[in-house]
Order: sequence, then C-alpha cells, then structure tokens
Amino acid sequence: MAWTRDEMAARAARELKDGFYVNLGIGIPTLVANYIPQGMKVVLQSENGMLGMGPFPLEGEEDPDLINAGKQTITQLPISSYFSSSDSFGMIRGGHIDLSILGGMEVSENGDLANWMVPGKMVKGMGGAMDLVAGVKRVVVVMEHNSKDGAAKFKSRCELPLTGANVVDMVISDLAVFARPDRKSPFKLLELAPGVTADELKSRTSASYQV
Amino acid sequence: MAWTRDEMAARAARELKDGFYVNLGIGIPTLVANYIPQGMKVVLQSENGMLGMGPFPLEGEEDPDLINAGKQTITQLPISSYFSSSDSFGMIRGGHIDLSILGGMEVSENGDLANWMVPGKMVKGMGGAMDLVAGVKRVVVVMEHNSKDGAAKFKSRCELPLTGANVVDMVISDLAVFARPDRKSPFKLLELAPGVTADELKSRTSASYQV
Amino acid sequence: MTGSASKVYANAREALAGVVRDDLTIMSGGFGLCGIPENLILALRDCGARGLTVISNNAGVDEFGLGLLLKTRQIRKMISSYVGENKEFERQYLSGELQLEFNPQGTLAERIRAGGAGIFGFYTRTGAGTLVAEGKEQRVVNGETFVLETGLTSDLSLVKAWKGDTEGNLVYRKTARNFNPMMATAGRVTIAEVEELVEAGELDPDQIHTPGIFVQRIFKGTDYVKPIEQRTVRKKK
Amino acid sequence: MTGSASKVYANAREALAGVVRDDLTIMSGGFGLCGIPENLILALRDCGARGLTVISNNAGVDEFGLGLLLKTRQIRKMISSYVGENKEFERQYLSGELQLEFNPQGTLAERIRAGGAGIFGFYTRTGAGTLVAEGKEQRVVNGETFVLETGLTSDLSLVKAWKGDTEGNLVYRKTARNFNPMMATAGRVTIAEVEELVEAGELDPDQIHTPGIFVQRIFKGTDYVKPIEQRTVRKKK
Repeated sequence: MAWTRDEMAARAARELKDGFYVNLGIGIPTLVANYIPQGMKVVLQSENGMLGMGPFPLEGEEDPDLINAGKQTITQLPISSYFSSSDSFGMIRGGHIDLSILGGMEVSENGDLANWMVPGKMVKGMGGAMDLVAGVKRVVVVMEHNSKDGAAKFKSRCELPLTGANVVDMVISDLAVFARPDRKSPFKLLELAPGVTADELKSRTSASYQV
Repeated sequence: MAWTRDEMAARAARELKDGFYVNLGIGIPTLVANYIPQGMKVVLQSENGMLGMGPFPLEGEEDPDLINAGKQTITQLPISSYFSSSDSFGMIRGGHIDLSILGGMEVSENGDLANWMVPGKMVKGMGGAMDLVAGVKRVVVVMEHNSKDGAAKFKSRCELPLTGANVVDMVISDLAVFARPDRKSPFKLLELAPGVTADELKSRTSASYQV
Repeated sequence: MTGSASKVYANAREALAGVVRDDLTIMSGGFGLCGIPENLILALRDCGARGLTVISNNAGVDEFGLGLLLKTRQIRKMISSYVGENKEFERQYLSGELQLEFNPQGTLAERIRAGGAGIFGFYTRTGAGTLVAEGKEQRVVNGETFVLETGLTSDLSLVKAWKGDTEGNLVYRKTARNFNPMMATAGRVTIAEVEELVEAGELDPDQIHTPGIFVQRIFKGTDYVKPIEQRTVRKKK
Repeated sequence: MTGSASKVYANAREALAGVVRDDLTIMSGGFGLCGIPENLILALRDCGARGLTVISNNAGVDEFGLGLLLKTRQIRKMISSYVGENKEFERQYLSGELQLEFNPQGTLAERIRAGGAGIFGFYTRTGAGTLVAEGKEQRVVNGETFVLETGLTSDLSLVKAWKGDTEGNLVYRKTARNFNPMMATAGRVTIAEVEELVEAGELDPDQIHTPGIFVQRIFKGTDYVKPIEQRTVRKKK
C-alpha cells in the first residue's frame, strides 16, 4: 500500500536534525513542517527573505507584508529575522542551509533533478529551485513514484530540462526511499512502503539502484 | 606665490556641486570639508561605512564606535546612515559617489595615479584608495607640485606602483590646476597660483599638458 | 540625478515626470504582490510608455501589479524568475508578443546587486548543467562547475518601502523587503514610494536598509491595496 | 556546527574551546580598533594557537587588537588592506617572519561577502592596471578592464556586535559594523561577542543585521576598552 502524501511528509521529517536550518518547497514538502518532532528545534527559511518562519496566521491576523515563498500568509516567531533577496540567496548559495526538501518531476540515477519545465507547455519559471539545489548542503526530493500515465519518475536519466545536475541526496516517493551517502555514490533502496514488493518497485522504476 | 594647503583645499571645494555625494581622502582633502559653500548641500561618505559624516565631536563627546576612514572621531547628522564595508564599497565601486578628492605621490599625463607605495620602503597598504579611484565618477588629486627633493610629481609617466590607471580627472597642486573633460583627453592647464609663471610651471612639471 | 532640490515629490505621476520614455529598462521591486510599488505601476500605466523591458521577480496577476502593464501591452520583455500567476502573460508569451528571460531567483537577485555594486560579473554554481548555463562562460574549480552571470542595471528602478525620509533613506517591513534594496542600488534613477514619509533624522541611522544616496526621488504612496495571493490561515486550537 | 544545544557560551575562552587549533585561517572583524572582537583576540592569544592566517582589514596596534597576536608570533600571514599603525608588524614583515597579502579594501570586503554567499569569484575594475592585478585573470569589456577576484572563507570568524540574542541574531552600532557582517557569513564557524546579550524576540526582526544562521557561538563580552586611535575634536563655538 503506497504511502499517502502525509506519510511521505512524515518520512521526510525524519531527515530533520535538531538545530537544522531548513528550506521546504511547495506541495508535500510544506507538510513536513507538521511533522517536526516535539522538542526538536528546526528553523525554517523562506527564500523570499525570512528565517524563522512561523505557522499560518489565525483568521483575521493575515499580514500582506508577511508571506512565504509560496505566497501564503505566514507569521513570525521570536527567533525570526528578515533580509533582502540577495542576502537570502547568499545564505542559500553559500551553503548555510542544512537541508532542502522539494518536489520533483524526474530524478535520475546520478542525482539530476528536473522539476521546473515541460517543453511544449507554458513555463512558469524556476523560481528559487535552481539556487536551492545548487547551494543547500543536502537535497531531499519528495515525489510520486510514477506520473499519472504510469511512467517512472526515478529514471536512468532525466528527459525534462534539469533544475540541477547531480544534486539529489535522497528520493522519497509513495513507494520507497532511496538515498546515497555522497554525490559520487549510486542510490540505494532504504525502505519500501508497506505491501510494496521489491519486484513491483523495480518494475515501476527506470533508475538503477542498489538494494 | 604657491598656494597654501588651505588654499588648495578651498580650490578643490570649488569642484563640489549642490547635492553631491563626496568621499574625501586623508590630509589636505579632509580640509575640503571646511570650504563647502554656505547653503550648498554636500553629503560626505566615509568608506568604513557611513553616509552623512558630521564634524569632529566636541571634547568629551567622542564615540569610539564612530570614526571616519582616517580613524578620527566624528559625529552623525540627521541625514546619516551606517552600513557594512561591502555595502560601502558597493556604493563606491558602483559609481554612486559623485566625487573623490584624494592625495597623490605621482600623477601621469595620461591620468595614472600612484599614492600607495614606495618600493624599498615599508608598505602600509592601499586601504580603499584603489576602490575609490576605480569606482567614483570623478577623481580630483590634491598634492604638492614637487617632492621635497624638487622632483616633478605630475609627470610623463608614474614611476611608483599605480593606484589606478587612467583614473584622474583633475590635479590641484600648490602651483596650478590641470583638468581634462574626459579620460580620453589630455590635461589642460586651467589656473596658475599667483606669481607662478607659465615657464616656471613648465620647468617644474614633467607631464605634457595643454595651455 | 543629484541636486539638493528636494527629492520629495507629491505623487507617483510627478515622480515619474521627465524620467520615463519608451523602450526603457525598468526594475520593479516586490515578490509576488508583496512589496510592489503599487502607485508607480499605476502611474507608469497611465503615462503610456511602451516597449519597456521590465526586470522583476514576478509579473503580477491579471488585475494587479505588472499585470496591468501587460494588459496595455507596454511591456516588450520581462526578466523574471517565476511568472505563474498571470494568464495574460501566458497568452502574450505564447503568441510571441512578449519576450521572456528566466533567471534563477538567486541569480537574478545577485545580478541586480552586482549591477548596483559595480561588479561586471560573478561565478555561481546555480544553473550549472542546465539550460540556464547554455551560451554562458563556465569554469570548473575542484570538480565543481561555475557559470558566469553578469550584472544588471536599469534606466529606472521603482521600489516600495515602508518608511522613508526626505533624504531618501528607506526602511522596509517584513518580507516586503525582498528585491527592493538591490533594485534601489541598480537604477540610474531610483524612485521610492513609501507608506510613511518622515523628516531626515527620524529614522535610526543604524537601521536604514537603503541609504539615501541610492534614491533620487521619493513620495508618499496612497490607497495601498496589498492583495494577498494565497490567504492561508490556521484554526484556533 | 548546528545543534539546538544553546549557542550561548559563558566567555571568550569557552567559546573558543574545541574550535581553535594551529594553522587555522581566522577572520577578525573591525576597522582599525573600531568594532574589533576584543575579548576573542585576548582569548586567542591566551590559548596559544600558532601559524594562523588572519584576514582582517587592519592589524591592530602594538599594544591592542591583533597587535597582541603579532607580539606572541601566533600569526604567520595577514590578509589586509592597511597595516600602518603597527611597528611590530613592520619589523616582522621586513625580517620575513610574517607573510602579508594586501587587498584593496573594497575588494577584501567583497571577497569575504562572496565567500559567504557561495560566489566563486567576481570581476571588478578595482586594481586593474596595478600590482594587485598581476597574475590574475582579467577581461576587457567595452574598453574597461576587470580583474577576477575570488571568494574568501575562514575556518573561524570572530566578530563583534553591539547586541545579540540567544538565537545568534546580531545588531551592530554605527561604524563599528564595518567588516563584521560579511565575516560572520564566511566562517565555517562564527563566534560573536556582544556588549548586550538578550533573549530571542527582544530584537526587532526587521532590524537584525546578521541573522542567527551565521552565528554558531555567542557570548557577552566584558571589559571593553575601545581605544580611539585618532581622538579628534572641534572647539565649541
């Protein structure tokens, strides 16, 4: 039985460590904030210029000057600070963020990530995704294992234009978790969702991986 | 009769314009602040991180956290702002300062400036001088016309290591003022100190200049 | 653009007078609809300048922000990182009426900072191995590839701050800061609109985000709408 | 160097414990004697680490600041823009005991910012046609020559702020800010000493100069001397 979106987010949250500075992408990655273990301190960075992102505001307390990178209204915390976009991406590019969790369209077996454009479709832009994968120390991609038409999204090589080359450290799908110790190593299967067999996973994956 | 240091500073002050942002070097250039015409607004930048530098403090009001680039105690004004060294030199390098007035050891007829080191002597460092001459829109050098041994300081070419190549727009010495309309043009003699003859000037200058 | 003639203008229209013409390159601050120069965008629409190249992280929405200038076809080209919220943008782009250059958001921010700080170009890891690097110089250092990106400047930068003083010193509020500080440094002329305009001396000089040297004109904006694109709330527990 | 174990240390000695060893590259904030990490420099002297490369705009004076580490011969190399106030420096340099690399002040500041911001290198006009450009890549754009300068990082950055909170957020005061903010970003480990240490939440988040992410250790300094190098006053009129 495949993991739900929330289960995937909860699994991604297990990659958090006490004291981490973390950037969460839009979609399932945003849900990771709900699974930060009690007592663990994790500081969320929002690339539009904030460190120490708080929860969504209560109704009536929305502040249009206070949004996250998904343009959602948020709140500040006692630890928060604000800064410019260039300072924010200096922080990202300079390797000061410990972990980036973001969505993907395709990940290749050598760690390439594609998540920003589909040729022939309207392209909305890469936003900060290329900066995040190029700058953050560790990159975890959370995505459905297969696309709607059943095609593998963890594949031998990406067909879509890349967001970054050799930038992914871990893939969490609804079927399995793959990771590698460094960016010179191949991915290894770490976990299978309950009821998913190794053979089924293999048949739904085009990437090579160690088991 | 050669101009005094104060007369040279006063002459340099005539290059100020209303609304200018100006950086003044150490020595005679510092005196220029005393000759800003009444009613003219000139904002002084200090490259260690301040815009809107005020006068020296009254005795007893010195603040060790408030110094200029010459490490002298200064004061702030209602218009002042503070910033980091990288922001300060972004301001300088980015061409936002209208005028830099600084001292020189040698200026060449093609506008090279040498004012930071004498080979064989202890070198103290260039500080911000190279950044200023490379970044500020207009550079005025104020210096004695001849060195103590009588050698010309405005010369055909600099013998000392350069601070910047083709960066000087005007030379104000104790004997004369030379300027050029742009950095492709030769210098032209604009003014002679009282009692200094054109021939005397020529004999004490090794640079070519238009008269 | 210096001159101790006051930097203070009555409103957006007067602040734009004499500095806008067709075919300019204009930077416009903001992230999404947060921290955008609302008054200046409206005045820019009303002045009718055309053929503009606009550098802005986003392109507004159909009925607000830079979307208004797309509607009137005043924009020839956008340099942005993300333009997902705008149908008219999509239509003009797909029909070839609008040119578009995408930059990674951090690269865009850094290019603008570089332009303002007199840096010709810089080497970044961002975009290496992607379409963004195509046609650009690259260098490999210790096995890592860096892409050369160049500085950006504008003829006119339009920024929005929270407070400003008569000297042009600016203070931003929360995440409305975003691209505004860099854009202020990169304009040959920079116009700032502020929610509160105070006398010089009222802002703490240690707390000024944009020193007045970067701002040639300033005015107090009015009728701020500040639309929220994704109003998201939590339940009271 | 993350970990929610508190960032707060009792004093300079404890803050340095476990992160200092011989041959490190250390950045030390300040301009002249203004805004220097007085407590950390003393503790660094007392811990005896040798063979240090120190990146700092200046080298202190004989009896204060980095001059103290020169006296004890703990510094092997200085990267600075101006070192004019220090006789012991001069002696060691002329005798060949001390290595020295001069950078133009703005280039030094920008190299440190680049190091902290993940920029491999940048092209600047500063130093073109001078000794500073020798041996460096250069490029000519529209007749102007630009020099390639590379980013600088440190093993350990020592910074001084006015106020800081338990989260590591820092606020500087007046011209004591100078090189401290960039150095805070460029250290693999950054230690901040502050005159006033407050609880998180007491500093205005819009007014924080250095976000806490850049600071791994923080402590309240004591016994600040803050010598003035050039006490200059005007007469009461």
